[in-house]
Parts: sequence; structure tokens; C-alpha cells
Amino acid sequence: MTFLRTHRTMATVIASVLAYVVIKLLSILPLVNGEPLLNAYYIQLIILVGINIVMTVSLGMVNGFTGQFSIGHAGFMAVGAYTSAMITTVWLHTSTANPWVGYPVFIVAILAGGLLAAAAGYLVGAPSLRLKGDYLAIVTLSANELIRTVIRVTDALGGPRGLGGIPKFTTLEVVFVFAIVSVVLMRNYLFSSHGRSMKAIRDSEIAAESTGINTTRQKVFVFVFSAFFAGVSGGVFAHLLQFIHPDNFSFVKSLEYLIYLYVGGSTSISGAIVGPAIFTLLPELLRGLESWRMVIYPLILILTMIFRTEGIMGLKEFSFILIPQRQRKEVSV
Amino acid sequence: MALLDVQHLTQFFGGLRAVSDFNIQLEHGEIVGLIGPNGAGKTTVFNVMTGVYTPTKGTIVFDGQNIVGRKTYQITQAGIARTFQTIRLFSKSSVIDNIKIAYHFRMSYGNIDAFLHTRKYWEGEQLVDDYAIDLLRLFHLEGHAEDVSGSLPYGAQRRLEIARALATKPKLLILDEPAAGMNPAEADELMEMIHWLREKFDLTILLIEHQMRVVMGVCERIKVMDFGETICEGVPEYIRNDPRVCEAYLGKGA
Amino acid sequence: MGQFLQQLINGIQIGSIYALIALGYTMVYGIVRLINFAHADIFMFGAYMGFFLAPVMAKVFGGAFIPTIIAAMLITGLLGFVMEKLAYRPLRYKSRLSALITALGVSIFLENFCAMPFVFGPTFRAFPDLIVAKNIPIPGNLGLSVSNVLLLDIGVSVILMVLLFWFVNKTLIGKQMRAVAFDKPTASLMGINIDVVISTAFIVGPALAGAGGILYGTTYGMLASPFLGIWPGLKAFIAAVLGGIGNIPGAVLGAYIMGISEAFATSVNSNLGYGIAFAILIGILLIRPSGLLGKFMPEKV
Amino acid sequence: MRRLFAIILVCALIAGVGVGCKAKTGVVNLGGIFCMTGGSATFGTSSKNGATMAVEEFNTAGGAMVGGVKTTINYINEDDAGSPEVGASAAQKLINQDKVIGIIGAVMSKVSLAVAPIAQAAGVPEISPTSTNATVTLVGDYIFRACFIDPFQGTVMANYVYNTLKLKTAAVLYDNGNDYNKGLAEFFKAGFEKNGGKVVAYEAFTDEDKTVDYKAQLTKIKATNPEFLYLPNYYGSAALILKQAREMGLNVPAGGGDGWDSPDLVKIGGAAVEGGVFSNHFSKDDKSPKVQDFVAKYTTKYGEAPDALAALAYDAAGLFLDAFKTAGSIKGSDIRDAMKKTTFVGISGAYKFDENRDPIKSAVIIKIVNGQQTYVATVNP
Repeated sequence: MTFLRTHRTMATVIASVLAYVVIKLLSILPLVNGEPLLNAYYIQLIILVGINIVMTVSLGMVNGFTGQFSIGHAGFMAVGAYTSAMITTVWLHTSTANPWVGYPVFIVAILAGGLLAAAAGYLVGAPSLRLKGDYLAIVTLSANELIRTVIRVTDALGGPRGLGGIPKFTTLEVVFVFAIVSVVLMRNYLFSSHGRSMKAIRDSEIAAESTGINTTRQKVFVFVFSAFFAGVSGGVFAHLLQFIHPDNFSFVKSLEYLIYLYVGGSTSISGAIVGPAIFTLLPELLRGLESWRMVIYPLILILTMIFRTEGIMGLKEFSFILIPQRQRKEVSV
Repeated sequence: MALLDVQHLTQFFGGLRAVSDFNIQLEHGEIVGLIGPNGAGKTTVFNVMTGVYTPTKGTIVFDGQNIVGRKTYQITQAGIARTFQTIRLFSKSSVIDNIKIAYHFRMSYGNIDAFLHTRKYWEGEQLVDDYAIDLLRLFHLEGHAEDVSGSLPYGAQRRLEIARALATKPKLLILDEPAAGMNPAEADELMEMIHWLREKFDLTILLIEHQMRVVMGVCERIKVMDFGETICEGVPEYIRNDPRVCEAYLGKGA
Repeated sequence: MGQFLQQLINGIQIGSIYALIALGYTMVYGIVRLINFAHADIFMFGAYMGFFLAPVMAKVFGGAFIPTIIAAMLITGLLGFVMEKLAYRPLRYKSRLSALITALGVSIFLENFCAMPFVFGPTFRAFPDLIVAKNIPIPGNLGLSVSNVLLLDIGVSVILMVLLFWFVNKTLIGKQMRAVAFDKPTASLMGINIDVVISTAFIVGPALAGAGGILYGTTYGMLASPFLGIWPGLKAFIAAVLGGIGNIPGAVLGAYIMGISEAFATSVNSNLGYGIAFAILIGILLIRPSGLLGKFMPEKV
Repeated sequence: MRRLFAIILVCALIAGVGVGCKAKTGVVNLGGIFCMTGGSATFGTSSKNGATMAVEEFNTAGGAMVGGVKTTINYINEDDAGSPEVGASAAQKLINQDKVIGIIGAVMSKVSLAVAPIAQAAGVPEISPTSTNATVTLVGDYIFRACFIDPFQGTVMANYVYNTLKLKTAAVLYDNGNDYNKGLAEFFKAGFEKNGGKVVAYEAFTDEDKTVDYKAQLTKIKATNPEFLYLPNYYGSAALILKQAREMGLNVPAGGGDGWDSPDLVKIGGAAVEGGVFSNHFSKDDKSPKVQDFVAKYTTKYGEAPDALAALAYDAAGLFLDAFKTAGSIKGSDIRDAMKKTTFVGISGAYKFDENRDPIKSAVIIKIVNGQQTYVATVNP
């Protein structure tokens, strides 16, 4: 137990692996009428939750912890999705390749998608992060729609027909590894000197600047790596759905991530995990209501915000998110 | 050579001249006060010196380098630290994190270490933690290390802001109305602390203050500004008796 | 040349409708610093009110246009008032971003609720002809023409905007609104009832959007679905930011720039007509970070 | 911990909706995926109505015999909200949760393309009533469609305009965000130019139903003096475009594709759409009892005349159920094989699938005369 307390990252990984094993078993063992408890439908939802968690946590880095206001996250997701899909589907026909070739190509492809998304993030962020609050929001939203317009009028990317025939590389395992690695990396960054600088910028940019922090560089860097993770998520998403379309990545999608983030709690990584988990599953849970579901869903959203203004988690974190405190030497007076 | 040499500093905002032809030289180890009625341009001088505004005209040489046109963070890194008229702590961060943030630009690890929590990260964190706790101890804040800084009592917030400024290891510390909102007993403590700071950290201190008792009690030299102009300069005794100062504060004929 | 002028006219027409929506965004923003995403849906609501009320009004009053637009403005004003009371007031002194997410929720709710078969339904609706469209050729050999609908759009927008300027600048409540927009705590110390001012903004803004909805219906003759507000709303919102959000003349200017530039961009390359609005916006904000008429207020250090 | 949370949620999900979908003796599930919420809900509603009607008729007629047991259909309709992602989840639910024997849907190609890989992998036949994108059925051999693909319909109109109407120049105005629009536009252009005609203006707009101002494009088109205006849009946009075109004095004949087929075309467009010609699957004028019966029954049941989407969904479901009956099996592969060999005669004519599981069937040309759809000609492939 001491080990688990002092090595939280390790503990998180072990817990995640255990959770994976449980889910995997539940999806194989015939428990209910000779059928597994978790069928492919649930697995698909779990995978979507995983992707949305990474999207939301990465958005939280910019919006929640650095205090900026970006609402164009789906644009970067689009860049990653299209880049990776072009590599695996159009340039290298991996759908027919064997998995030993396919998976390495897939990994390279989603990383390439992430890098291109990061480049796009730099192009958007570098000039515009000097804008404050809502102005930054509008620029990011516009960039989102510009990216979509470019995809739509580019026939090489499928244009309005979308891009199909993408091999299905995204499995439960892939999403587990992807989500855990991404969240741990971002969590680590947050609990570092750089992460403290992010929060300093959020609390007072002027004070941060006057304590020697190059706030512009820090903001741009956060924006860029956030776009990177969004891009990789896009790649994972494309290889789940096997078909992508410009409409998948409209500003409406960006607003969805905004909802996940603020409902969960924007200044808490745990919140950025809980928010998408609940609000990805909620519309599915409401399927029985037919067209009422999209009436009930926003009502639940509004009530959540009214009664939990700071989001479900507020500022709290699950204990596994926190970095353990080092024992300090005795305080002498 | 003077630590700080400001020559012919002039600052316009649109058509408004906030500061005109301001000059000041600070020698190493001095404590100098800048006083004047509200709107005299004192805070503007501070803001120009710390790179918040770029001056319309004039030169600022600090420690042998011209710092005009540099960004605020570069000036801080060069060795000028400040506090603010209204407290600007990182109010949602813990007290100790406020100090650690000021250490950031000297932190030994980079972005990659931050993502991966490498050995370098852990070493750096240990170093900064020790450093920060020692600094807090000097300001009697160690018991509050993990508290959210916004929840501290006012006096403690002032102390923390000064401690944070010191964590950047400045050569010159500029304090913008450090005694604002303090009662006489607290102000006395502050005066003591300013002297102690200079000795302990080998500082040069420039301060704006409205409480005359504090200014007279702590400063070795005082500069008086009104409407952006310097109206007189000298030791406290001299300033106290200068009619122009009285006039600036109370109006003509007073 | 002829085509150029015709495109200018086209742009002014669509700009007029954007302007009426943009004014609501900017008023609400100026006073409570909230991007009211549901504003676009109030515009939709106004248009549907026109659809349902016009036949009734025609029966009762003989003429339909003026009674319909007034009735729609009253109803959307009421809707705005209720919306603020129920959804935004509980969050007023809490997080601004929570209010934004709530606004998103209200928007999704209005769209989907109105799309229910027993409310407005999801189907296309032919908007009743409140006035009979006529084409008036402009004398000269350029082949230009304007329709009476276009003149109506511009006329109604201008009248409403003039009324709004009068309201904001000359009436007591208008002056109070400006005071609150400028500095809420001080205004409240001066004895201004903030609740009343905010409610007023949430009545006047939506009422203008309601009028915009009627003009939209009259101009285009069709209501596609209760989701029809999204895109005009987004464009109008961008227009408001372009002009300097919180600034009333700015919103009008932004809306016309938006409408005209869209028309011209479309005439150059219709594939890019949609995207151009966003490109222009990014360009302008990078040069003037507070919008065209917005005042840059540096943070006091 | 996080995963634990997910598990709890998933368990809640199961408790909420999961259980209780076991097939009773003699009843099997058939899934439908249509856009019931969002901006295109009106298309989804028509489609759902058509499919529901086909299922009800099938059950009334006695269902099918599966292994000697009389089996009827329980139709489960799911919403895709017009989004590929939501459509994929709906498909997973239908296949894994409800164990459907087939899927009718989706309306839009972008959704069908996300549904198809799932249906294909699970071996569940899917038939889309209206997805015209050629790549939909190429996903695999379980994927069918009930409508023409874009090349056929676009070419039909190009030939008709050039050869029958004898018009030599045309302008095209389409939605570049919609694959159906773009497909028709491209093939019309190609066909028209191949015949020797000239497309003098080829303009686009964006975002189907939300765009309502086409004046900028029309001003440009008017300057090129076309003899014909091809509008491969849905009825809403087509009616609006024509209204605005007529308002600005662009009074040339106009035409489009099966997206025009709705009573709302005339309701919205009024006099502006008078004389418009479009390609369609069937004509309501058709005196065949099958068509008349369908139109009458649909109108009584839903209070409005059926549009093309309703008719095609009705056909798609009918075709699937016919194959199910023939196969006498609930196995996907058996139904698929029966579908491949179908000779089903629906509202839109006799169905026969080519090797890509696209139907080979004739098109009709319809003209709006006095606000009524009037049969003009039949074009065979």
C-alpha cells in the first residue's frame, strides 16, 4: 500500500490495467443469457468516452488551467483525423496489410496527425493568443470553420462526400493505452513548474509576467500541445468510425467539448474525465425517449450548471490524479 | 556606476502626458521613495520601468544594460522585481506555489521533463520546494504553505507578495504602496521589514507610498512628482520642509 | 459594374437581418458579459411566431405585416425575459462560463423542443406572404433591380435601429443600461436597479431578434426547421464581435460588413463564400483586437 | 478508479435500457436508423413513416414463415441526429442489443457510410433508401440501396434537357457541403457537356437548409444568361432559389433531381416552381393500383402526401421484408442472398440489383404543371 501511495502514476496504471481486464472479461464471458454483459455497443461507447476524455482534458489545459477561451477544438481534431486517415487509407493501403505492418503505420499516422494539428494550433495560437477572452473564442471558432471549409472544398480529401474505407485500428486496447498515456502526460505537465505557470497566467497574467514568466510562450506552448492531443484523438476517432466527414468537426462539435469540460469542472482533470464520461453516455441512455431525448438532455445540462456552477467536480481531484507530497524536513522556528 | 539610471523618461497616452522628463539614479543598496498626489504618474513610472509600457522617450539603464523595449518578464529576469498597488497574488494557487512560480524561469528542467516526470523533474521539484519553504519561513508563512493564497489575511498576502517578488532573486525591488490599508502597528512592522530586506537580500529598494510616516521613516532619498513632472528631490528632512511639496499635496496658498 | 452594385444591394439586404440579430447579442453582452447562444433560437422563435400569427392577424386587423411584427416582438421579448429569469439569473454572480454553458443548454433545448411535432414540428414551412413581392427596376441601363421586400427589410431595420439609439441614449432606463454596461458595481451604488436593467436588455434584444425573424420569413418565404437560427445567429454574432462587442453602432457596422463581404466573396468564388466571413473576422481581430468600434481598455496595473 | 466509474455508468445503462429485448417466439427485430432530431429531422420523419408502413403491412399480411414458425416484425427506430458518429452508435445498439435481422437506413450518405462498416462486420444486411453516394454499397456485400446513384440521375437530366428540351446552355447551383447535391451537379455537368451543351455557370453555396440567401450566386448566374437552371437540391432550397431567381427576373426553365419530390416544393415555391422538371423514382400520377394505393394510404395515415423519401423507405423496407420472407431465415447471409436475387416490385418500379447492389431501375421525368406533379416521360437505364 505504501508503494501505491508513493507511486501514484504506477498505481494509476495498475488500476487502469485491472479495469481493462474487468471490462475485457465482461465483454467476453457469457454472463447474461449466454451473452457477455458488455456487447460491442457498450464497447463502442466506452471507446468514444475514452476519446472524448482526451479531447476534454486537452481542452481543459487551455481553457481551465491557463484561463484562455478556445472554442475551436474540433478543428484540430479534424486536422488529425484527416491526416491520419489519408496516410493509412489513401497513401498506404493498410486495410489490406497485416496487423504487424498496419499498427506501426497507424501509430505513425496518428502521431503525424497530431503534429500537423499542433502546427495548425501554432498558426492559430501564435498570433491570436494576445487576444483576451471572448475575442480569442471567436478567432478559434472561426479557425475551426475555416478548416472545415477547406476540407469541404478539397476533393482530394473527399470533400462533402467524406473519407471512407478507413481501416478499423481503434480497439478497446488502443483507446485504453491512448487515453491513459495522454491523461498521464497532461497530468504530469500540470503538476510541474510549467503547469504552475499556466495557473499563474490564469490567475493574473500581469503578475505572472512580472514574476519572470514568458506568458506568451507558455500560452502558445499549451495551445499547441493541446491541439496535438486533439489531433491524435481525431486520428483515433477516424479509425474507430472508419468514415469521416467535415460535418463531424463543425463548431457544434467544439461546443460539445466545451459542455463536457465545464459540466465536469474546468479546473480539475478529474472533472474533465467525469464530464465527457457522463455526457457522452447520457444521450445514449436517453435513447428510449426517442425525440424527447434531445429535449431532456439540455434540461439536465442546465440544471447541472445551476446546481453545480463550478462543474460536477469543482476544484476537487480524484486522489490518483494528484502528485504525492514529499515529506518536508521538520519546520524549525 | 548606478544600479539604475533613468534619463529623460517621457510617457504619453494618446495626447495625455503622464510622465515628462523623469530622471532617477539609484545606487546599490539605497532605499528611495517616490511620492506625489494621486495621478502624479508614479505608478506609470513603475510600469514603464517594468516593461508594461514602452516609454515614448528616454532611456533606462539597469545594471549596465538598456532595458527599454524589453518585455516585462525579461526585465524581471534581469533583476527588477515588483509588487502591485492592489495585491495580485495567484489567488487560486497555494501559498507555496506562488513562490515556486516566481522560481520558474530559473527552473532546471524543461517541457519534456515536465511531461515525463524524469529524474531531473524530481530533483528540480525538490530543490524548489526546499527553496520556497525556506523563503516562506523568513516571512513567517510556512504554516500556511498549502493554503490557498487568496484565503490569507490581508497582511499575510502583502508579505507573500513581497516574498514572491524576492523569489525572482532581484537586485532592485520596487514596491507600489506596500503600506496601503495597514494600521500604524502594521506599518511599523513593514518599515522594519524593509530595512531587514535590504540587509538580508542585498537589495536596492524603490517605493511609492502615501503614508508619510513610512516614507520618511524608511527612505534615504525622496523624489516628489506632480502632473508627471518631478518637482523636487532630496533627503526626507529637506522634502518635509519644501513648500512646493506642500503645494502639490494641498493646493496653492495652503 | 451592374453586377457589382447588385451584389452590394444583396449584401445590404442580408446585412440588415444580421444587424437586428447582432444588436441583441451585443446588448446582452455589454450588460452581463454573456454570449447568449440562445439568441439565435429566439430569432427562430420570432420567425415561427410570424408563421403562426400572420393568418390570425390578417383576419383580425386586415393587414398582417405590422401587427405580426409587433406581436412577434412582444412574444420574443417575453421569452427573453423568462429565459433570463429561469436560466441565467441563478448564475449571475457566479461563474461567467457556467452561464455560457447554460446558454448553450437553453439553445439546444429551444431547438429540439420546438422541433417536436406538437410544437413547431421539424418540417419545412411556407411563410405566409405578408406583403406581395414586387420587383422594382432601377432606372438606368445597368439592369439593376430592387424588390419591395428588400426596401422593407432595410426600412424596418433602420427604423428599429433608430428607435434603439433613441431608447439607449435618451430614456432613463437606456441611460441606466449604459451605466451598467460601463461599470456594474458603481452603477449599482448609484441606486440603479441592476435587475431591471438586465431584464430590459433581455427583453429589448430578443424583441429585435423577433423582428429579424419576421423579416427573414418575409424575405425568404420559408422556415426550414427550428434549427434555422444557428447559422444566421453565428454570422450575426461574428458581426457583433467584428464591430466591437458591447458596442451598438459597432454591431450594425459589423453586420453590414459581414453581409456585403459575403455577397462579394460569393460572387468571386461561391465555394469560399461561407468561409470568407471567418477569414475576414480573423484578419480584423488580429489588427484591431477589440473590433472595429470597440474601445481597447488596457488592464489597469 | 476512472474506469470503475465508467463501469458503474455502463451498468446503469444496462439496467436502464438493456434488458427486455429478448426476441419472443415468432417476433424478430428490424432496425431503422433515421435522423429524427436535428435540422434534417423532416427527412427522417418521412423515411420512418414509409418504413413503418411497410412493416405494418407485412405483419398484417401474416409475416414470414421461419422454420415453420409464423414470424412477424418488431420495428425499432433509432435516431442518428444527422451525425455519422451517432448513427454508428445506433447501429451498434441495434445489432448487439436488439439483435436486429437487418437495418433500414440511413437517409444521408455520410451516416450510411458510418453504419455500413458495422453492419458489414456483423453480417447484418443494411439497405439505405436514399443514400446516393456511390461508395456506400462498396463497403461490402451486405450493403444495399433502394435509390439511383448520382451518375444515373445526373445524366438522365442532362440528356433530357439537351435532347428533349433542346436547351444548349445551363447553369448549376448546388450545395458544396452535401454529397448528394455535389454528385448530381457533377454528373449533370459532365453529361451535359458530353452532349455538346455548355455549363455557363457552376456555382455553389454551403450548408443545405440553413442558407437562405442565394442572391449573390443568382446575380452571377443571371449575368451568364443560361437557358436552363439545374438545381440538384432538396425541395426547400430548390423552391427558395427559384423564388429568388424569379424575383430577380431570371425566368428560364429549371429542373432538379428526386430531392424535389415533396408537396412542400409547391407550397414554398408557389408560382416560381411552375414548369420545373425533375427526375424521380415514380410518379404519383401513375395509374397503377400499387402506387395509388400507397399514396392514398399514406395520406390517410399521416395527413400529408408522401414525398420521395417516404416512398423509397417504404420500398426499401418492403424489399427487405420480401427477401426475408423468401429466405425464410433470420440469418443475415440468407437474407442477403435473397435480396441479391430480388425481383421485388415497389412503388418506384421493379427492383433488380447490379453487382454493386445498386438497383437497376427506370427513372421518370416529372413536370410541375398548375402546381401538380405531372408525368412526362420514363427513362430506362
